[in-house]
Amino acid sequence: MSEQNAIIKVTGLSYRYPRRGVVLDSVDFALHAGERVALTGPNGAGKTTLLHLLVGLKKAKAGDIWAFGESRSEEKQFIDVRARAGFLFQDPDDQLFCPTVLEDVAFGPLNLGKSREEALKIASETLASLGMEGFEERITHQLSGGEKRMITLASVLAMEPEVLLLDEPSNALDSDARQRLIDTLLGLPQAMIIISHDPDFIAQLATREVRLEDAKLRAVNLTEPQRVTA
Amino acid sequence: MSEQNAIIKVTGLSYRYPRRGVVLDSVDFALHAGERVALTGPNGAGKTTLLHLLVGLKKAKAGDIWAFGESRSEEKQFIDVRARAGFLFQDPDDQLFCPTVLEDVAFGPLNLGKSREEALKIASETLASLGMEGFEERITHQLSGGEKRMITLASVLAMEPEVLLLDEPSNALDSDARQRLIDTLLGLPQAMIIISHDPDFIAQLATREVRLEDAKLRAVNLTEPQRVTA
Amino acid sequence: MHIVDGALALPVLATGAALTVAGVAIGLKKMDYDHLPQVGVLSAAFFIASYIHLPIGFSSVHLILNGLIGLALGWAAFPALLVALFLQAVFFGFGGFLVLGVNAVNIALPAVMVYYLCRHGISSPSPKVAATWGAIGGAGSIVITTVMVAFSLMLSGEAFLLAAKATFVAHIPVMVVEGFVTAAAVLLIRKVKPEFLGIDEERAYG
Amino acid sequence: MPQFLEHSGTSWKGQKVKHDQSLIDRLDPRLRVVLVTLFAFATVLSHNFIVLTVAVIAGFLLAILAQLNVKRTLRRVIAMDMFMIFLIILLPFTTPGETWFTLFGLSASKDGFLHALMILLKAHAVVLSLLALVGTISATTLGHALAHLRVPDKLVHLMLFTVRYLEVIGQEYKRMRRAMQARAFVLRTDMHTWRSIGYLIGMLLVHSLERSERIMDAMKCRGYKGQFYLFDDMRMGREDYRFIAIFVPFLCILTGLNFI
Ligand SMILES: Nc1ncnc2c1ncn2[C@@H]1O[C@H](COP(=O)(O)OP(=O)(O)OP(=O)(O)O)[C@@H](O)[C@H]1O
Ligand SMILES: Nc1ncnc2c1ncn2[C@@H]1O[C@H](COP(=O)(O)OP(=O)(O)OP(=O)(O)O)[C@@H](O)[C@H]1O
Ligand SMILES: [Mg+2]
Ligand SMILES: [Mg+2]
Repeated sequence: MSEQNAIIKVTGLSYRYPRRGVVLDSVDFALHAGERVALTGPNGAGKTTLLHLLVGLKKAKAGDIWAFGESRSEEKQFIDVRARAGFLFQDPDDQLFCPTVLEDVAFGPLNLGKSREEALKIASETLASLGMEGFEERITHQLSGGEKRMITLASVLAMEPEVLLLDEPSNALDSDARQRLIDTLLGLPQAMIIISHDPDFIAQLATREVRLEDAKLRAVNLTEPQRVTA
Repeated sequence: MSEQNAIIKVTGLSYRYPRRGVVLDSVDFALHAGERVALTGPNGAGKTTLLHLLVGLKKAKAGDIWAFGESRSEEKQFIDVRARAGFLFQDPDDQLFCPTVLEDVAFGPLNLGKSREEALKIASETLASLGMEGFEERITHQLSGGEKRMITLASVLAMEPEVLLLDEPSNALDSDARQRLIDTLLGLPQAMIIISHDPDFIAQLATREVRLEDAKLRAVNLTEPQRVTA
Repeated sequence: MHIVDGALALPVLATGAALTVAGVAIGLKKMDYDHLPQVGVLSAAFFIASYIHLPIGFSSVHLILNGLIGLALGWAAFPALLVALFLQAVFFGFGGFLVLGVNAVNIALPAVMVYYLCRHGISSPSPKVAATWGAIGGAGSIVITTVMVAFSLMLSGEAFLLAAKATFVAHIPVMVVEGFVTAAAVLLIRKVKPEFLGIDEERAYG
Repeated sequence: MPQFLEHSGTSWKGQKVKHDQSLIDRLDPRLRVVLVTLFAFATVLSHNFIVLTVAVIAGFLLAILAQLNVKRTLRRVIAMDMFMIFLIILLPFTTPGETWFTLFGLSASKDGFLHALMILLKAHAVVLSLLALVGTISATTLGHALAHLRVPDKLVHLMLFTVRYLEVIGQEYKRMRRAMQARAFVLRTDMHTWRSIGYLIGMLLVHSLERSERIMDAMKCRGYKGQFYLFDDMRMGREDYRFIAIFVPFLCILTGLNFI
């Protein structure tokens, strides 16, 4: 049933919160190799919730999820999805919990069964590739907002994910940090889903836009030519 | 020594964090009636810190603060400042602490010595004036980002402050909520200081811009004509 | 670790209550109003920690963390832990009501002892030494707590002797886990926010 | 405690235990605290099976009167039973006395069995009455009731802060836990797990502490001067006196039964 070249594909996905009611109503979506899909929609539409469902952090009430060529429905099956999809959280503070930058970036590789030496090596290399060398021993908690964002991105990339799920990556960044983030993302080969409220950010990055509103997901026509940059 | 018509005025204000070092180095600043001053600067420059100093939530290492015609240096003197200045925090989650919206908005008036009936009446009226009627009984922490922002604004306005200090009020808002916020702020008579990383937001609101960088505060020349709207 | 109502003899209950009242009185005296948020956070953390389960082989244990709380609070651990235990008893039926005094002293007294024993060690300039003292504090507080629980039972009747011994044996894995977890937490906090553990900044940074 | 009970506490926000509105809710919170304390004393200090049986029945009645949510209450009572099951099973075999039956060559005494039964009755009577009378008060109201009952002001404020931060910490914990999961973290029995959980707890404390400081700041900005305001008054009403008129004589009878 799964499309041949879709990395992630969902059909009929629904979710409701106890008191809030339905936030996702039978949503269909597919992410293909090389795409950078912008996921937009008003506050509280359920964008973050959708990403959480994709990696099994919340359990869908109905619908099917295929990821990396297999159907996924149980916690066990999602462990593999999480190892292969890099999830950048909306709030970097939630994501950083090791004392130093290096340890935090090495946390993912360690969970994937790498030895300590290997994990630290991967971590240093990833930091270097993002132009963040010299931050290894910095205390995560004392970084500025922009630096935190870059470090969480490094810690996601260190797991060598096959796809990226980015939840409002440009929030609270100043203009320099924002541009650095855009350049980095444009240089990455992975397919990605990007949630954002920033039209210019989306215009520079996305190859395609979908909008979540009233619990329904629909495609947006990108009329402006500059939106397709890749 | 204090200027006649400055509502808030600081001279030689300095601050340092234990491990971070100096964030404010002998800063001078004055806010006059009717002004909407944009406070900009890179992440971690010390913008939030500056606002905290103005209302005495942190104690300046050096420098003088005048507010509402009096010199302020001790905790006792700042209690009055906080009652007359409305402070909107960077993170609305920090600011909403009552279970329901109505209770939260009524919290300030209660502290100002209003009776329960009066406080609840003021709260309902303020909510209505912001177009948020019907939210009275909603649970605060289940609101979406945009709704939280508007409620925190209501809870600040319910205290009928003489000046507003707004820390990144447009963060994480969708475009509708952002426009509603701009319209609301443009309609308010109070003088205000607005921290923001959003150039367009500043352009629509501010009458003047100051930039904090490398611990120094300097005025920015607003060349574009549309920046002066008031 | 919580003992339920009805198991202990009256003198044990009375002694526990008296010790707790004394401990809480000292704790309240050493704690000023500005300190309340910090103490409240740790009290809440203790509450939450008892819901964190870690696997041990085929079974699982939940964290207690009284060592860490003692290291951060000293005598203020008494009121903090009493409040957490009270809330658990009243709203979740965890532990009993009249044994609250005994339960509180069993958990809070080791916390205070660990504070005096390890406070110096965890502020050592060497992270290894600090971690070791953290581990001693974490494991040690559980050892003392378990011994005290065993004693409370034994003093209430000969028949509890076996149960008391069994309690001790059953908690050996908890001691190991708490040791490691507390050591890691201490390492993190002294890097990130040393003032939280009352560690002098200059010392922690050499 | 068994795994299935996990997390019921991390999402607790200081609201009263979920239940339908009942007669008990209309009683003065101070009265409820006092009565439950007296009841606990009467129960725990008794060694009489008739008294204890009546007490357990009274506990059940109170739970019904308070319209406690059955499933939730059952889960809590079972959780308590898990705590003492060990004690109860061992008692018959460790108490000396006439042999009642033997199991795997161990002899169980009747005295021990009776002792175990007594503990069971006492624990259940107290926990049921506690959940019914006090567990149905919201934590903030309970704090105020305790303040009226002369519990030191600092301790009451501490309790109110604790309740407020329970929510902050519980949410922060869940978010960070989820972020760890998203990076392929699975709980195992090894050093890596323990170190990571230690870091998690350390960071949780630091985050929560800083957030608590910011909340405090926000409260100060809105004129908070160290006093919590409550939207409820405590006054003894006619229903309270009626309840006293039934409950206090009942306690007297319960105590009296010990001596016949
Ligand atoms: N744990 C929860 N319980 C109840 N409602 C919730 C919970 N978490 C989220 N919600 C609600 O579900 C809706 C969707 O939330 P979600 O975080 O997915 O929105 P979002 O699209 O990411 O919004 P934003 O742009 O503000 O980040 C919101 O209305 C929110 O209030
Ligand atoms: N409690 C603290 N201890 C040590 N350093 C701190 C503390 N609070 C803030 N800092 C540091 O002080 C600097 C200024 O912080 P502040 O929050 O004022 O920045 P900001 O200009 O508001 O930045 P942003 O645009 O990211 O909100 C930052 O580098 C920050 O890391
Ligand atoms: Mg979101
Ligand atoms: Mg800021």
